[in-house]
Amino acid sequence: ADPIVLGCPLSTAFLYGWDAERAIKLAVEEINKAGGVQVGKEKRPFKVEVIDTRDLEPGVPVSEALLGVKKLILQKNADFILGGPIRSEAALAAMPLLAKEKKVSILSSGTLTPKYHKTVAKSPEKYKYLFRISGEAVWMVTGEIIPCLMDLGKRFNLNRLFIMIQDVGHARAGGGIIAKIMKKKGWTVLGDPVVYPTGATDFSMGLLKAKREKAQVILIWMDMPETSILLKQWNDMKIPALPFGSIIAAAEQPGFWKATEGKGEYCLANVVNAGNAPCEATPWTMKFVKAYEKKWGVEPEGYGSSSSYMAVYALKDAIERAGSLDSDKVADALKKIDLMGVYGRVRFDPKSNQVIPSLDPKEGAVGTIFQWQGGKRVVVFPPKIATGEIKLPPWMKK
Amino acid sequence: MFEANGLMVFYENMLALNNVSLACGNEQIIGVFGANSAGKSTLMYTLAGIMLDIRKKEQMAGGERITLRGEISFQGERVEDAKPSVRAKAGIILCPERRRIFPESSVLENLEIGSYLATREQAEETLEYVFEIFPALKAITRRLGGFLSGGEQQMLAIGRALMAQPKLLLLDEPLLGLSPAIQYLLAKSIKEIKEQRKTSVIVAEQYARPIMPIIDHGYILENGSAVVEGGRRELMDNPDVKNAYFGT
Amino acid sequence: MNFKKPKPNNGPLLKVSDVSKTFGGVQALSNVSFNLEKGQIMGVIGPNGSGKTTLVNAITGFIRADSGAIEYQGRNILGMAPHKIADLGLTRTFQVMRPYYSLPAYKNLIIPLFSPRARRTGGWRGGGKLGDRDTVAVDILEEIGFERDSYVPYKSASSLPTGYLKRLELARCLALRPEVVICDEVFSGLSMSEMASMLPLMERLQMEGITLIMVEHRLRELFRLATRVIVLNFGRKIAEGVPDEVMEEPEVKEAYFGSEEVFSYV
Amino acid sequence: MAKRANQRKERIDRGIKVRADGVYAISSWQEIGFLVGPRLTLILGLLLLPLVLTTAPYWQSVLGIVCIYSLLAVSFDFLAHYVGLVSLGGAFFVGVGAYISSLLNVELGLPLFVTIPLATVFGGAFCTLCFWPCLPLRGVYFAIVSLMFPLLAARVIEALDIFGGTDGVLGVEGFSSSFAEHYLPIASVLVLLFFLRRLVNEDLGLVLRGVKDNDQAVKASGININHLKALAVFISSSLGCLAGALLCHVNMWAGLSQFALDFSILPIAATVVGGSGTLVGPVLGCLILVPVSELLRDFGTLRIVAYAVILTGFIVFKSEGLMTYAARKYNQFERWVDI
Amino acid sequence: MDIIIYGIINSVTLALMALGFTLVYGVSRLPNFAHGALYVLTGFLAWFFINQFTVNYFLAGLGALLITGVVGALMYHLILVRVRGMAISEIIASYAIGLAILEGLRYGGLKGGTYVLRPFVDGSTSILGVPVDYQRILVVVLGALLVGMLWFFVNKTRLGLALKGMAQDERAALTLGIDSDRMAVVSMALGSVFAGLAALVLMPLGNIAVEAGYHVLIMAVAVCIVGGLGSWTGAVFAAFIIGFAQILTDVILGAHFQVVVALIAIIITLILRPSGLFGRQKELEERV
Ligand SMILES: Nc1ncnc2c1ncn2[C@@H]1O[C@H](COP(=O)(O)OP(=O)(O)OP(=O)(O)O)[C@@H](O)[C@H]1O
Ligand SMILES: Nc1ncnc2c1ncn2[C@@H]1O[C@H](COP(=O)(O)OP(=O)(O)OP(=O)(O)O)[C@@H](O)[C@H]1O
Ligand SMILES: [Mg+2]
Ligand SMILES: [Mg+2]
Repeated sequence: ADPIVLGCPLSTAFLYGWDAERAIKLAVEEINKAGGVQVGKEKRPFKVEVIDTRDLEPGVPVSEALLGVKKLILQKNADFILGGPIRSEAALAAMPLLAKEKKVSILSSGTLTPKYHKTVAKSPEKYKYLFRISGEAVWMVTGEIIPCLMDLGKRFNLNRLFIMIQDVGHARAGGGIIAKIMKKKGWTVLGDPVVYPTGATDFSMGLLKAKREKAQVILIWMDMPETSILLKQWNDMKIPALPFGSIIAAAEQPGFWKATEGKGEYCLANVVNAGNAPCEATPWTMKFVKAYEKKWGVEPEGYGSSSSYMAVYALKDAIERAGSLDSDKVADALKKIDLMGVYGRVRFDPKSNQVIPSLDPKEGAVGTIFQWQGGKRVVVFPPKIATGEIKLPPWMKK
Repeated sequence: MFEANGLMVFYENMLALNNVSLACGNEQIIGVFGANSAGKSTLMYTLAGIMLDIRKKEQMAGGERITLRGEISFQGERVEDAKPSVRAKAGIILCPERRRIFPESSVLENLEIGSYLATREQAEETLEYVFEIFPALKAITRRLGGFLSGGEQQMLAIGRALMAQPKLLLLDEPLLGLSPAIQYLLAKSIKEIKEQRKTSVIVAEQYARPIMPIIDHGYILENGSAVVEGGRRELMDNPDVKNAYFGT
Repeated sequence: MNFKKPKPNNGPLLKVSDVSKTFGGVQALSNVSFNLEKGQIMGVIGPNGSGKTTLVNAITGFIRADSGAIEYQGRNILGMAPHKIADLGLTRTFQVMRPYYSLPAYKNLIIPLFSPRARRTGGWRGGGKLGDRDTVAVDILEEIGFERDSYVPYKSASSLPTGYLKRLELARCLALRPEVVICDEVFSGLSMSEMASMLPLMERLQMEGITLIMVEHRLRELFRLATRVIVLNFGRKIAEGVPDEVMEEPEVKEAYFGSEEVFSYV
Repeated sequence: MAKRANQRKERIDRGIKVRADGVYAISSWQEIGFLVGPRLTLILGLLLLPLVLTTAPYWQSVLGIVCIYSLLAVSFDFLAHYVGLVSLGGAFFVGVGAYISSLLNVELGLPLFVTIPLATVFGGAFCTLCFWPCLPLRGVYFAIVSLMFPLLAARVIEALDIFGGTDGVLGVEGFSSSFAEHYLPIASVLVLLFFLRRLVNEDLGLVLRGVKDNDQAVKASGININHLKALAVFISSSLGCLAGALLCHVNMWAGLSQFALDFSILPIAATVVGGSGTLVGPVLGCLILVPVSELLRDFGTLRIVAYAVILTGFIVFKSEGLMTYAARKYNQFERWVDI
Repeated sequence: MDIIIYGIINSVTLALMALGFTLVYGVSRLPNFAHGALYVLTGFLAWFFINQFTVNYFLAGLGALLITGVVGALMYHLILVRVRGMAISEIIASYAIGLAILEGLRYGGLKGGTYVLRPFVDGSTSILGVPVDYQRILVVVLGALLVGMLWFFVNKTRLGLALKGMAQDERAALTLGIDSDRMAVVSMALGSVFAGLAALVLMPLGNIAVEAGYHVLIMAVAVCIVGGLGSWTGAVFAAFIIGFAQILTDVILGAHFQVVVALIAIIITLILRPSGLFGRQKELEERV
C-alpha cells in the first residue's frame, strides 16, 4: 500500500533537531513493523521525509526553514508535518503557510513559545490543523520550575536567586517571568538577569557577579552548547550557588558529563517532558527509553525526544479513528484524542490545540527536572515520578 | 651578454612591438628612445618578464589576449619563458615606469624590500651608495613611500632597483619628474653604476637629451619597430634623430 | 548650484598669502605668498620635494592649509571642498596621472562635462549650452592632440601611454571651461616633438583668457611661456620674478642646481 | 588547445556595432536578431518559466526566490562595480524593506500593493540616511561597516524588543493570487534590470564609474561625490528593500532573520559566478545558484558542503564569470592567424 | 579590578583570534574568509588525535598545526591563486572553502557540546582577589608572545618584508625577484598555522563548535579592519578597544548590549578614522 508521508522539517545538526528525528524514526519503525496504520480498510506504512531546515543555526534566515516546509508539502507530497520547525520564529512564521496548505502539523520539539498556541486559540478556525504535543514555556515556568525552586528553597534554606540567560526571546521572557514570580514569593532576585549573546564563550563576569552578590541558586536559560563552558567555569571558580537549568541544552544530553569532565555535577536541568531522562512516569516510559537506547546507542537526549515519539503515535491513533488522511477529519480526531503515552495522558486543549499538562501522569503530560549526580541523570521533579533527591555541591555546605 | 631577437608583442589584435632585436654587451649602456606609445614600456616589460605576468592576469580576467614571440638570452641562457622572479634572480632588474613604489612602507623599508635578493653586506653597502646618489632620500628615510613627492618617489624607485644587485638594470623613463639637477646627476650616476658596479644598463626614455651623452649604443623606437640603431655619435649626428629628440 | 556673480574686483585673480602646511613634522609649505593676475602664465619651480604639489593641493582644496589665506576672485577659498573650488573655475591636473582607467579616453571627459559648471558654461569654448557630450568630448580631445579619426580617443585609458595621459589630464580640466588651470608637470613624459605641439597649445589657452600656473621641471620650455616664476625650496618661496632674473639669483642657483656644472648643463 | 608555432589566436567582433549619435546602426534582420536574441531569450524565458512549471508548484515558488535574490545581486553589482562601494550589507536592505512593508501592512492595514512600493522608496531613503556618514569610507572599510549594519539592526530590535522582537511580525498578508505572486518578482527584476542597464550607460552612470575609478579626479571636476554616492546607495538600497518587501509577503512573515548574513553573501556569490559588472550576470548567477541549492536540499547537512564546493568550482574555473565569458564568445569569434 | 583583568584577557583573546587573519591580509592582501574554519579545524584535529591515537597534547597540537598549515597552503595553491587580485572573488572563494570545511566538520559529527580540549594547566588562582584560571593567564602570556613574534617576522625578516612588498604592489615586487605566488602560499600557510595556534590556546576555555568558526571570523575581520590594515599596533589596540567595550557593557549595561556596543564602537571608530586606528590607507589613496 502507499505509504503515508510524514514530512519533518528539522534542524538536524542540532540537538533539538536530531532528537526529534531519531524519536520519529524509532516510532515509525515500530509502527511499520507492527503492520502499519489502519486507514479505512487498508494498512498503510509510514514513511519519513526529513528536511534539514537549519533553523537552529545562528544566522540562517527563517525563509530557509519556510522553503523546507514548502518543499515537503509541494514536492515531497507530505501528508502530515511532524516535529518542527524547531526555532520559535520559524515555527510561528510557518503557521500561515501550513494553514494555507491545510496540512495537519504536530509540533514536538524546539518551540516553547506560548505565542504558538495562543495564536491558534485566537483564530481557531484558520489554524485548526496546528497542534503542539510538547510542553510550552508558561506551564514549564509556573507549573514546574517555580514549584521546584520553592521546594529547593524550603529544603536547604536558599532564597537568593541569580539569573543568567541567553539573548533569545524565549529565554528573556522566561527569565523575566521567573524573576517576577520569585520576587513575589519572597525570594531575593539579584539584579536584572545577565544576558549572554548566542555563542558566548566566557561567563566569568556573570559568575563573579553571582559570587559577589552571594547568590545561592543560579537559574540558567540557554539553549546553546556553549553552556557547558559556563558549568566548567562555575566549577573551576567554585561558585557557591546551585546551577538550575530551566532550559539548558548542553546539560540535557547524556554526553554532558564527558564534555565537562564531570565538572557539571549538581547541575539541574529541565527536559520538558518525562521520558527524556529515565524514569517511571508510565509503564511506557522505560520501554521507550530502552528502545531508544537500543536503536541509537544513547539515552533519549534533548527535550524533543519523547514528545516526537508520541507525536507519531498520536497521529496514528487519530488517522485510525478518522479512517482517512483528510486533513479536516484527522484534525478533528486529534482534537478528541485521549491516549496514555510515554509522559502521561495525552489530550489537547480544544481551543488552543496544546497538549494538556499536569504534575500527575494520570491527568496529563508531565514534565521532568533532573540533577546530574555521579554521571547519572536523576529525576528530582515532579515528586510523583522522582527517582532521587536534590543534592548540594560540597563547597556549598557550610 | 644580453640579447633579444625578433621580439613581437600583440595586445589583442594590436601590434605593440614589431620584430625588435636588441643587444647589450658587458658593461654597456643602451638607450632606447621613442615618442609616446612607441612601445618602450612594452619592450621593458617584455625583457624583464613582467609581460608574462600581465598575460597571465589578463587571461584570468578573460580580457584581451597578449601574444609574445621572440627570443631573449641572458649570459648565454635562454630566458624568454622564465618567470620574472627567475630573471630577477639572474640579475635582470627592472625599475618600472610610473614609480611603482610600496606606498605603505617607509623609504627605508622600501629599500630593504628591494634587497630581497641581496646579502646583508651587499644590502648595507648598496644602501649607502643609494644615499650617496640621492642625498634627498637620506633625510626622509622614515616617511611613507606613498607620501613622497613625485620626484622623491622616482629616486626611491631607482634606488630600490639598485638594492636588488642588478647585473642588467632596466630603467623605464627614469627621468620622469626629476628636477634638472637630479636628472643630470642621475645620468652621471648611471655611468658610474656601469663602471663601478660592473652593471649593464638599458634606459628607455623619450627625453633623450640628458641620456644621449652617456650611452654606448642606442635604438630609436617608432610605432613598435626599431627604426634607427647605432652608436652614440651615429645617433647624435643623425639629423632626424636630432630633430625629434633635441628640438631646435 | 547658482553662484552669485563675483563682485568686480580689481585685485589679483588669485591671492595666496602666508600659506603654511606641515605633515606631522614635515614643513611642506611655510608662509608662501604670491599673487596671480588674470591671463598670466606663472611658473612654479623648485627641487624635488620642495612643496610644489603641496601648494597646488592647498590652493585647490585637496589638502587644507594650516594657516594663511587664499583668495580667489576676492572670495576666501581656504577650507572649501575641492569640488566647490573646481566649480568656481579653478582646476588642476594631477602629477601622478589620474585618468578613469576603465573608461575609453573620450568618455573620461564625460565626467567633467557632466559637472554643474560645465553644464552652466557649455564646456570648453561652448557657448553656454552644452551639446551632445560625446561629440564635445571628442572635439576637446582633438584640439589637444588626439587624432580624431584614429583609434586613440576611443581606446581605454588604461592602455594609453604616458604622453596621452598627460594630455588627457589637461583635457579634463579644459572641459570645465576653467578660468585658472594649475598644471602639475604636464610636460614631463612628453617627447620633444610632442612638446612642440604642446607649447602652442598652452599659448592658445592663454590667449583664450585662461590663466595658467605651471609646475614644471622642464625649464627651457617653461621659460618660453611663463612671464613670471616663483621658486620654492623646502617649502619656502625663495625667489619670484621674471625667469631670467630669477635664475641669476645665487640662492636659486644654489638650491636648484647645486653647482655651476649642473647649471651649464641645463 | 594546441599551441601552434608562429600563429596566434585572433579575436574579432562579430557584430558590426557602430556607435553613431547614440543609436546602434542596424543593418539587417540578421543583425537585429543577433542583438535582440539574447535579450529576448532572457525576457521570454523568465516570463514563460512559471507557466512551464505549473505542474511543479514548488519550483514555481523557488523561481520567486530566485527573483528576490536577483534583485539583491543586481543591487550589489551596481553598487560595487559601477560606483565602487562594495557593500556586504545587502541583508540590511532586505530587513529594512521587509520590516517597513510588513509593519505598514499589519499595523496600518495597508494592502500589499501599497506597502511594497512604499517600502521600496522609504526603505531606500532610510538606508541611505543610515549609510550617509559612511560614504567617505573606502574599499574594505566601507565593506566592513556595511557588514555591521544588518548585525546591528537585528541586535537593536532584539535588545529593545520592538517590532515583535525575536518573534518577528506575524500575520503579514500573503499574495492573494498566485499570478501576482509569481509575476510581480519577475516583472520587478526585468524592469529594474532594464532601468539599471540604461542608467549605467547614461552619462550619470559614467560619472558613477568615474567615482569608482578615481574619486579625486571627480572632485577636481567640480562634482560632489558624496551626493553621487548617496544617490547610488539610494538606488541600490531601494532594490534591496523591494526584495525584502516581496520576501516578507511571500513568507507572510518578517523578522530578525531577514537581517541574516545569507542575504548579503548569496547575492555576492551569484554576482561572482554570473560575472560581475554585467548586471545580467548576477541574475544568471541566481538562476543557477538558488536552484542548485534547492536541489541539494535533500542532502541534509551535507548540502552546504556540496553547495560550497560547487560555488568554488564556478569561481575557479570561470573566474571571469559566466556572463562575461558567454558575452565574449557570443560577440567575438576567434581564429588562428599567422604572425 | 575584575573589569581590568578580564578586560585584558578578553582583549588578548580577540587579538589572538585576529592574528592569523591580520597576517594573511596584512602581508598578501588576501582576505582569508576561511580563517574561522581553519581555527575550528585545528581544534578538531587536535581533539581527534588525542582521542583516537591517545597521543599527548603537544604532539597532537603539532600534528594539527602541520595539517592546517598544509591545508592553508593547498587552498591557495589550488584555488585562490586563480582568483588572485579579484578581491570579491577571493572573499567568496575563501568563504566557500571555509563553509565547506565547517559544514563538513558538522556533517562529520562535530555537533553539540561534547568536543572539548583539556586545558594545558588545570586549576585557578586569584589575582588581586579575582579568581582567574591558569589557562587564561597562559592565553595572555602566549598572546603577547605571538604578537611580538609576528611583529618581528613581518618587520625584520627578509621573508616578512618580501611578503609586505608583495601585498602593496605585486608587479613591483616581481621586478625585485619576489615570487609572488610562492610568497602567497607561504603567507597562507603561516596564517593558517597562526589561526590554529590561537585555536589550540583558546579552545580549552570553551568547546569545539562549528559556530565558533563564524564568530572568530567576524571578530578577526573587525579587529583587523578597526586597527587599520597591515598595522600590528593597530590590531592590538583594536582588540583592546573592542575587548574592553565588551567587558564594560557586560558590567554596566548587561551582556545583552555587548554586541550592540561592540558594533557601534566599530562603526564610530571607522567613521572618525576612516582607515582604522593606525591605518593610513585613506590618506595614502587621497595623496595626489
Ligand atoms: N595593456 C595594454 N593593452 C592594450 N594596449 C596597450 C597596453 N599597454 C600598452 N598598450 C599600447 O601599446 C602601445 C605601446 O605602449 P607603451 O606603453 O609601450 O608605450 P611607451 O613607449 O612606453 O610610451 P610612453 O613613453 O608614453 O610611456 C601604445 O599604443 C599603447 O596604447
Ligand atoms: N601627506 C604627507 N605626509 C607626509 N609628508 C608629505 C605628505 N605630502 C607631502 N609630503 C612631503 O612634503 C614634501 C613636499 O612634497 P610635494 O609633493 O609638494 O613636492 P614637489 O615639490 O611637488 O616635488 P616633486 O617635484 O618631486 O613633485 C615632500 O618632501 C613630501 O615627502
Ligand atoms: Mg612607457
Ligand atoms: Mg610634485
